[in-house]
Amino acid sequence: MKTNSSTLPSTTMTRAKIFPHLIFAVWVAWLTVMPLMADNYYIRLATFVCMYGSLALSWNFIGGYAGYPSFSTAAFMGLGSYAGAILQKAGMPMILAWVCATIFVSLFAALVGAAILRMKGHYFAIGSISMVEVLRLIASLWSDLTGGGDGLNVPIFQGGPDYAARVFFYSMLVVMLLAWLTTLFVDRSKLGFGLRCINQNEDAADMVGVSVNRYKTIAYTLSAVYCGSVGAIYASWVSYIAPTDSFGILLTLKVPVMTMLGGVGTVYGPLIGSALFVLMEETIWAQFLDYHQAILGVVIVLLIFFLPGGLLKLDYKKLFKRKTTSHTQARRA
Amino acid sequence: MSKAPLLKISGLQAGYGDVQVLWGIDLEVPAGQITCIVGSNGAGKSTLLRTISGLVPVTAGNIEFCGANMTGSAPDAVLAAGIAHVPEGRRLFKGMSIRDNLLIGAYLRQESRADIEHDLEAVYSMFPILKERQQQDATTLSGGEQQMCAIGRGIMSKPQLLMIDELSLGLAPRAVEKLAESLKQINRSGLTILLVEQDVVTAFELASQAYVIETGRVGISGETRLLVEDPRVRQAYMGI
Amino acid sequence: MTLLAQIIANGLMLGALYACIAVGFSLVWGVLNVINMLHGSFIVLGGYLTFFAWFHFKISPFVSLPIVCGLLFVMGYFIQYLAINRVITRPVLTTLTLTFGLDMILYNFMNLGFEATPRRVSLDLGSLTLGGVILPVDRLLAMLLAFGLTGLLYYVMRSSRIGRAIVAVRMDRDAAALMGIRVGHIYAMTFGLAALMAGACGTLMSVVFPITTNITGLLLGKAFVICVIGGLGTVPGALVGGLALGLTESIVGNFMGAQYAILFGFLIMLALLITRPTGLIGKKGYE
Amino acid sequence: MSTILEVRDLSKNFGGLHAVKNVSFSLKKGEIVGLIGPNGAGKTTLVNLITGVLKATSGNVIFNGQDVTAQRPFQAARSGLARTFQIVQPFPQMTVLENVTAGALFAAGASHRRQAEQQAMEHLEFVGLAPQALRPATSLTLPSRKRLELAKSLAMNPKVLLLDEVNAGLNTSEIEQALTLMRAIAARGITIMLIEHLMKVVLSLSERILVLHHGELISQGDPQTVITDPRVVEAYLGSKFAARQQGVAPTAGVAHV
Repeated sequence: MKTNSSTLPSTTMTRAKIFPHLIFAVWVAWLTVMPLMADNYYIRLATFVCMYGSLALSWNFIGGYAGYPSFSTAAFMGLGSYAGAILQKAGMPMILAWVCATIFVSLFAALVGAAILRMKGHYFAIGSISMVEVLRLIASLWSDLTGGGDGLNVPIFQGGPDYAARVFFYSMLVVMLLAWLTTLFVDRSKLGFGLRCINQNEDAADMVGVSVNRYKTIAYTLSAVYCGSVGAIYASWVSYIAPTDSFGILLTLKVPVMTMLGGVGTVYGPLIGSALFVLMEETIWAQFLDYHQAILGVVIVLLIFFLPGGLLKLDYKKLFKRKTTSHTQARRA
Repeated sequence: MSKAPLLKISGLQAGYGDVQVLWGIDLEVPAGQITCIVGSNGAGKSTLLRTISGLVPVTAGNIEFCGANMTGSAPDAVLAAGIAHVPEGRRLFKGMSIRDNLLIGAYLRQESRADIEHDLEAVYSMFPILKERQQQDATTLSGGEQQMCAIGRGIMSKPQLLMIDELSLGLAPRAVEKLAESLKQINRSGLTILLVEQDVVTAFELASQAYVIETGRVGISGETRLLVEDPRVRQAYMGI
Repeated sequence: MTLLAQIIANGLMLGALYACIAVGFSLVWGVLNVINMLHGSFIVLGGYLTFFAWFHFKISPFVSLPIVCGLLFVMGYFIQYLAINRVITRPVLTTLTLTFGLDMILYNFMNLGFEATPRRVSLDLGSLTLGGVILPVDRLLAMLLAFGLTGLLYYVMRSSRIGRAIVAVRMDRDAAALMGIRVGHIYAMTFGLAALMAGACGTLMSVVFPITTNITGLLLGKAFVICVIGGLGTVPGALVGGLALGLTESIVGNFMGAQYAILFGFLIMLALLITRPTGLIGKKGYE
Repeated sequence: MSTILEVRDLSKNFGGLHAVKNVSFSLKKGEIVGLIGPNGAGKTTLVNLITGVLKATSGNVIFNGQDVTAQRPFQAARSGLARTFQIVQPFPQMTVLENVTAGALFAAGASHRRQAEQQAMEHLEFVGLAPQALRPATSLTLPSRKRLELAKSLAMNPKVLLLDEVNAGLNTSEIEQALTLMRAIAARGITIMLIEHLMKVVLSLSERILVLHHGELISQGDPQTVITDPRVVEAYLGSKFAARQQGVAPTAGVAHV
């Protein structure tokens, strides 16, 4: 899990540091303006881009910075959906329901985190995948609360399809920006540094004074916060949720893959990876309906073989200097 | 060294990824003798053995064994050609008994069960402790006993050349003395030995010929009885 | 009283199949350190091949068993040799994602080739009753074969040359290479053996349950639970874990319903993961 | 001098195997004590027990007047009990400076990263690694990696420093440099326990020596009495070393074994 470029955060923001933020600002500006001119298809696509952007940024806290490959994304998102839907059915106004759902999921992650983070490596992966299954089973069994197997209807958002599309788009955009801000803060803070130490050598981090369990639980909780809000917003957006698709294994595996495509443990890797992945999936789906899953599988396999570090951490310098390396070594001998 | 050397290395370069460790090693191991390689840790001693046995890829130069070119061969081809490698830190197989650890040394050998059992008895006679505790898990042995088992495992493949990486690391002086005796006995029975050793006193007492490796290249080399008097060696490596 | 005996009998018959489900997965996890997301699809593929051999060519499942085993072994060998070996030393996120990608490909083609309608080999072999306990013959045969196959694998692992080589590679890759063991080949053999066991399990299951591509996730979940309960990378571990889960699901399923049974299995696993992540008899050592 | 660290019959067994058996000793402020014993005698286990990496089966550890037996490693680190690793454990993808900054930031509790980096640079100068500050930690040779470990533990401004085989693998001239460095550290009032199986280092630096064998403390005292103690000679040193001892005064250059 490579550390990102800013090793010594010099006080003056050198040109290389500002450049990525500039591009991101331009991109966000374009996104905010886009709904005024685009039709609902593109707004829907942009909503998904922001949604997966938030999920990927969230996963990055635990999977990228701390190096614990969590597969709980679907659990947090599904929990957010159900919490939001149930609260809204009980009459709570939509935005308030979203906020409460986010808080509930965050508390859940903080509690579960302490237990699940005792596991390491493969056991942690299995533990977090199984949590998705457990929640799916509970959702389908506890029918009087969750409507069981036949799912739950969420009160339809008043105001017509166009207005609704825009409201849900801007909500997802806001969540993505919050997740981005949190990532910026963590990346520069003592927490971020400590998580990177844990990622590279947990025992050495413990010996150097990092309070390992507390930091890991914080990262795990952070990875749940925005998944909860995304889940709640998604439930109101599609207005019908059911256990099998709220707690799907496919989502919980796709989000880490998106982050890997962009660059794990970086600020902009998750955003680039998720945007590319969503756009690619959309085009594949449109062209090859029968084979879209196989093609996606091939893409994942190729990503693993040829782009392990992700786009952002591809060492472009090394790529271009490939020809000269043997030359320099010979000279140095 | 009139006869052709058993092992001949010329201009060998190797490393891990883009970190190069060996910068051109030239070395010859005469048949029937004990040759030792000394030098501080991180100089490339272990990397040299791992490159000969095929664990580390060769980037330049070549390796000749009994006249045949071995450069870049896979570990199983190197072992089949007759070079056994007792790795640094012994690395016996946990969860396997001492007996199974020794038997897996003969993994490549096609001979009959009887021949292999015969060789096993030979190892047991050299290291009786191994016979007493042969059913125990190999990793419950003490440091010195583990080294005996690792050497035994190397011999079980009936090599022509036995390479041993760090005989004395982490062992009490008493254990090192006993192991040195056994190695002399093994060498007298006709097995050529290439010993990588960080403790120069032990190495020079055992070997007839020595190479001093510094940062990936051979510095001083020659017969040990001459090198013992060489002021450069005494000061840098023997602290006398 | 016979109700309890019936539940236990069902539990054992189910447990034997579960052991078969888990033993291949446990081997790949224990020896290769890889979480194999393809495992569920291998089982279903074995089931489909058996069904179509029986349906179209009237080949009895017990005849097609060795054929399925051979096919799955070759398939497993090359998937490992050509694909997974390239990233075998990478962390769990990379290898798990790779097998997930491969599974998406296999799953897609199975869906297209076989459609998802459930299919089952129905050999009306009737059933025996032993002291009030009804034992359908097909389930009984499936159980016996499952135990037989698991026992055969245990024997191969413990006393054959390949078995010792697999254990050596598992304990120390480099040291095994120095013994002349071709590590890449042994990894491929291990993955092939695991695919073989999965295929065989698919054959046996097709006689007992309807086979459909929708249950690949369910089978994978079972393999997780059994491996954690019984302990990683050991054949006895898979056996104990499989029987434990089979009995639990049979008892809980009988009184509270199938979904509660599955939930119960996961909850036991999570509890164990937190307290004893190496499982009931998870020894760090042999086979 | 008041005692800074006291160990009272500390024991640890791993299922029947007694790795450490009722070990008791104490360290005075500013003292340099050597802990020797063959590999597998339990030296590293003892260090792991004192620093909380392993939970003791029985007995306790009193540090600075507090019972820290059940402390986790990061609490021990923050209270001033630092150790180096026998197998060097840098943060692989971080630079030399970041590795040392980690110590200053977390254990020594520097308020923010800039301040921690200043302190880290001072420690790097002290051990002579300042020129490689921005190089990746993995690019260092073994001797400089050992100095990195030293710098990292100094950055944690420790009261007691447990140096676990920090000289293993160094040749004689490299050990010479390490000795001068350790004398300089001791001069700053830091109590040092030197865990070694290289006699030369232990003899020329320690005021007191503890000998561990099969998890038990078989001898304790000043260097001269310890290396002539028959039990130590029989269990650990081997007759050849003892013979060489008689001929040569201990403080002169002794061929390390």
